Amino acid sequence: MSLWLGRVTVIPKPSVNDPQGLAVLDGLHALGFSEVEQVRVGRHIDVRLDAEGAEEAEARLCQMCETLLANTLIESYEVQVQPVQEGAAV
Amino acid sequence: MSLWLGRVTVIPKPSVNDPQGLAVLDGLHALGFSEVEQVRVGRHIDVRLDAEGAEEAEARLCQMCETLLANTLIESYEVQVQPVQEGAAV
Amino acid sequence: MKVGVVTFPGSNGDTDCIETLKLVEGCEPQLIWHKSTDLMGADALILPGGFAHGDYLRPGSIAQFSPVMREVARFAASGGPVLGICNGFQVLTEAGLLPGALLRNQYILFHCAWTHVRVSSNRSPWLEGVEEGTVLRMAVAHGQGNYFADTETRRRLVEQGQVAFEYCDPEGNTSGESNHNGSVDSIAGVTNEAGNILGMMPHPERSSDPLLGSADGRVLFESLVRSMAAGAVGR
Amino acid sequence: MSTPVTLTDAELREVALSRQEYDLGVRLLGRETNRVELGILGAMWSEHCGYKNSRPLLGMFPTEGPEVLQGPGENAGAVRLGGGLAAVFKVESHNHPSAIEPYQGAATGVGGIVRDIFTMGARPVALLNSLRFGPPDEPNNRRLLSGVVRGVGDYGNSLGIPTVGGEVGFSASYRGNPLVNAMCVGVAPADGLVRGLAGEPGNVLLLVGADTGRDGIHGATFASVDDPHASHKGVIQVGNPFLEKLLMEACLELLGSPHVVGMQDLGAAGLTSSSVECAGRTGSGVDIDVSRVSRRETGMTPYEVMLSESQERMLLVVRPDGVDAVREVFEKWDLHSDVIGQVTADGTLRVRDGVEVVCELPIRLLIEDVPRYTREGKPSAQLLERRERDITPLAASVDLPVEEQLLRLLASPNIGSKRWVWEQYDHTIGTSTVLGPGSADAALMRVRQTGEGMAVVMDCNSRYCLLDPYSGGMGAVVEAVRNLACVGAKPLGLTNCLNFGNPEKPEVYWHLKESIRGMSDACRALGIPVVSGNVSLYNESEDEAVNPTPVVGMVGSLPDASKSVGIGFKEGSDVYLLSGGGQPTLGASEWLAVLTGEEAGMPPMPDLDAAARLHDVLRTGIRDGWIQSAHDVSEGGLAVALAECCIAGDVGLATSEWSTGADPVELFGEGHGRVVISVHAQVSEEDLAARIGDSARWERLGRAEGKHLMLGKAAPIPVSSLSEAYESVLP
Ligand SMILES: Nc1ncnc2c1ncn2[C@@H]1O[C@H](COP(=O)(O)OP(=O)(O)O)[C@@H](O)[C@H]1O
Ligand SMILES: [Mg+2]
Repeated sequence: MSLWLGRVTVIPKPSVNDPQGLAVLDGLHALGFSEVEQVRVGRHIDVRLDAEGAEEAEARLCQMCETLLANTLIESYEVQVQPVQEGAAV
Repeated sequence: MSLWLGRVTVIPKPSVNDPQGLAVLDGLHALGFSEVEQVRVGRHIDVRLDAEGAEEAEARLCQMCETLLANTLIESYEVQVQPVQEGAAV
Repeated sequence: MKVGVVTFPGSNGDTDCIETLKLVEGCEPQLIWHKSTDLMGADALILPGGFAHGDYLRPGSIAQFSPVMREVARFAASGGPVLGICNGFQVLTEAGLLPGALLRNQYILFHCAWTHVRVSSNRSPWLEGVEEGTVLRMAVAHGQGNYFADTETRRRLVEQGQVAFEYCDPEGNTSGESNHNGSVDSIAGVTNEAGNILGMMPHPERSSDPLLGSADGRVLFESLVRSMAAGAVGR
Repeated sequence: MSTPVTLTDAELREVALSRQEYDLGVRLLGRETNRVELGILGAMWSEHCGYKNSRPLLGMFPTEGPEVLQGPGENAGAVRLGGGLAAVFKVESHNHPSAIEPYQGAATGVGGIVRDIFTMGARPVALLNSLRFGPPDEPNNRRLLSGVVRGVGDYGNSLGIPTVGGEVGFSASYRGNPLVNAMCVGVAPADGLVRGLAGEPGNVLLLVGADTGRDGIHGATFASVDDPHASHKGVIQVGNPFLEKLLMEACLELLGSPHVVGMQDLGAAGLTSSSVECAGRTGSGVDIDVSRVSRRETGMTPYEVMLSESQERMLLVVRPDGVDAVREVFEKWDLHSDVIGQVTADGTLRVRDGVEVVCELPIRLLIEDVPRYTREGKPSAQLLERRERDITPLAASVDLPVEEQLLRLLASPNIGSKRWVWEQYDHTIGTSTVLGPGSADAALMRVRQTGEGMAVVMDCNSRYCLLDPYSGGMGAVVEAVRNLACVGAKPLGLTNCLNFGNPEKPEVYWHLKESIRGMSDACRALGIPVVSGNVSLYNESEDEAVNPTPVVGMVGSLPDASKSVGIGFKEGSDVYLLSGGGQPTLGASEWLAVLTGEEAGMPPMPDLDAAARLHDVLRTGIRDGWIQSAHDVSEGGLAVALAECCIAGDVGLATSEWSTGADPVELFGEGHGRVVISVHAQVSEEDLAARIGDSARWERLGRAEGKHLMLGKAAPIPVSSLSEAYESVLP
């Protein structure tokens, strides 16, 4: 068993409207970032977990997304896994 | 000018209290994901913007983080940039 | 008739439901702890408003796995009447007991105000005998009440009479202005196919006393008592 | 214990002690302190915990009365309601944290004041807030405003406590140093109040709630120096309202438990001040082992653990044989608790880290021996010039039609609608809000157990206090009482938050002292006890003090919550102006500030006897039902008051016999003794004269009808235009 860091990204699906994204877009425009075309706001979740290997860690993270971390009706998710160096803080 | 996708990750700094992370950790444990040690919850923001090149895009995104997207007193951010294929949706 | 009101950690409308139900003839309200798997003989259930588990991650996302929810699902499957108010509605959609999802309000901010809703379909024990088209004045207070469902689901909802409430003006007309949180098709409340599960963002329990601004919300509880008395609800 | 050290000025400054203060501490202690002791001494002797500058002045307040159940000195004050209940309330500031991080600063401010209330064994039933910012047209002030409002809202909303009232004001003096004062009101059984007591030696200290992190270390000291940005070093506190909700429910579930001796929340200076206060109140000592405190982070020192201001923590003092039973209740709510020490008999704060003793200080050194300063106060020549200035020529320079003047005032930041703010606050949760924000001069709650009405309000006109702190302090009290009277309630008790600049400056000290004197005199004359409060000094930016802002919070009652009125005119009723003492003036008025840009002249002086009689008329008329609405004339004068009554009632005002000219003093002057009422049409003028007697002067203004406000001879203004201007200010 070793320690892994799962980096989970959850983003609203394209067909779902994203009020926060629109608000941030307006905010950026108001601040003069006129080059911005579109913004979508989702969640990022860092999960430190024990697993036998990267594959197992990834599989478990996907289960976590399906059950809790994402609402797959309206959101899609991506999972990345990396090993944690002993003693490193998240 | 061409179109870029900035993928911005905003995460509470290590010593900052993260109530969301604590609640999600408890939730995962209750669901039987006992291998999880720590969770930190942040935001993920996808920004589509026009820029001369990847470097310019990245520099602008960092400015956006400093002014609006992140609260640098309590959060740290990471920025990744990738080119957008014509016609692709975010 | 026993009405069980579930307390999740972070629920804050549970007491309001209990106090309001005490005023409705024929109702005997009782609290049910979220860790309980015993519904204590309840004839109907209410999932109240609040911020279960802080609403962290997504509203209702963690509460859907509370031990009591398995019993709620079983109770609902046998036809028992279930009402989800505000956060309770969010829990029901997260648990998949009602269609759709509740997104952040269109203008992002938490919004507490008096609104009007129109009864679009009364196909529910909670609305039995309430004439369709009736306009009710009700309190709303939420940050994530922006109802979303895809086009196909919405078509089905309308066809099957599952849209219980729509935001409207005092005359009963829907418009962008009366749709304060940006819900699709101004939807303020929906039922499951059978009609026994109702989820709504407005607060009938806060709209049941004229001294506090409106007594219109009482019709839900009175309808429930009527339909239970008539034996119209299976268990 | 580690060996003594000789300290540099910088090290002393970090704990906000002067060299003299440190020397005094060493003399009293009979030895030098170690680092841990130094931090603890600095925190307890800070202005924030020790009230070095303010305590002598606070002695002016009357604090006793037949209805007082708990005066100052506990976590909150309490007064008697009907039916064996008590109203428990206090106000608290979170100005400095909000300047740094508006959302979290405001949120944790609400968290702190709510803990003060449930610590007393009261269920919180209402929140209010008093906010001040720089001009709203500057982006930074808007950022602060929107962050603070979201923070106040999210935290209170999550807890399920309605936020029902408060005030929002703007002035350039708050640029860089906004004021965020939160007030909480709870209801408890009158004979079941809980206190922060340590009790018998051997009692166990139980720390409950959040794990301890490095948050807000030096918070207490950082609130006691004048540059928050420069002095702030600790980690920003992030609030967890969910955890607080669990703590609140668990603590309230423990009410009446024979095992619980005392409860104390952890606020400024964390574990240090909470344990020292508990011990101090019963003359005991405490022995704490910091190694037993659950941490959020590794490597924390005893110093950090003792001074951390991590939120959502409570200290319980429990009888030794009841610890398991008490912990069981917390476990039900999924709350973690640690036994961290015990009460001792020796009057000492002893801190250990495992076996090593790292601090040993007498409790009395930390509480009673705090240095006290009495200073000389003096207004500046410039201020005196400003208030003695003849404003008549200035007023005469305003050359706009009356309608235009009124619309400008309605659309100005201090007067305009705050709907955008209070719609972010859940004000209907709790099914007890009879009169919520925007509908009345005070918020009115129905006490669930008895049906009694409990009215609550916060008030302060800081421009008045700037130009004349004595009458300004009085005015804040009188206006709060008048607001209560306008819903039909009589006052029971007062809490306050004294927001001032650096008291070491003579003018600031003068403001502080004179404001307190004015408040005290008004409280004595009107029979209102001061039962709790908070002091926030060193509110400055760029060396400029904020306007003196002694915010008054007041709680009142009326026997039947349903016999109350709001401000909105009732269609078809007759509208009268009631006057009880004091002349309206344009000095220090909103009209002068908005239309000429000048804040000058002498503010109005209250006539306390006349005010008391006027308030009696209001309460009687509302109770008996012939007064159908009431609204006091304050900022913006009579014209603004009338406009607000029209907007709230959605009806116009037709004036026939009222033939005012365009005299700005009459229309826009401010004073302390006027109220606009609408009276049931069946009550004739003779009848009204008989009911009022010589308790107040009255004048009929017209009838509430139609869709226009007619201000005497001025052109009629559509109520819709008034509304539009009024709602145009925020966001
Ligand atoms: N302006 C004031 N008027 C009356 N009492 C005050 C005032 N300021 C503080 N107090 C009282 O002094 C005590 C200590 O206040 P404070 O340090 O704010 O308490 P806490 O530890 O709850 O933050 C409280 O009992 C409070 O009511
Ligand atoms: Mg306290």
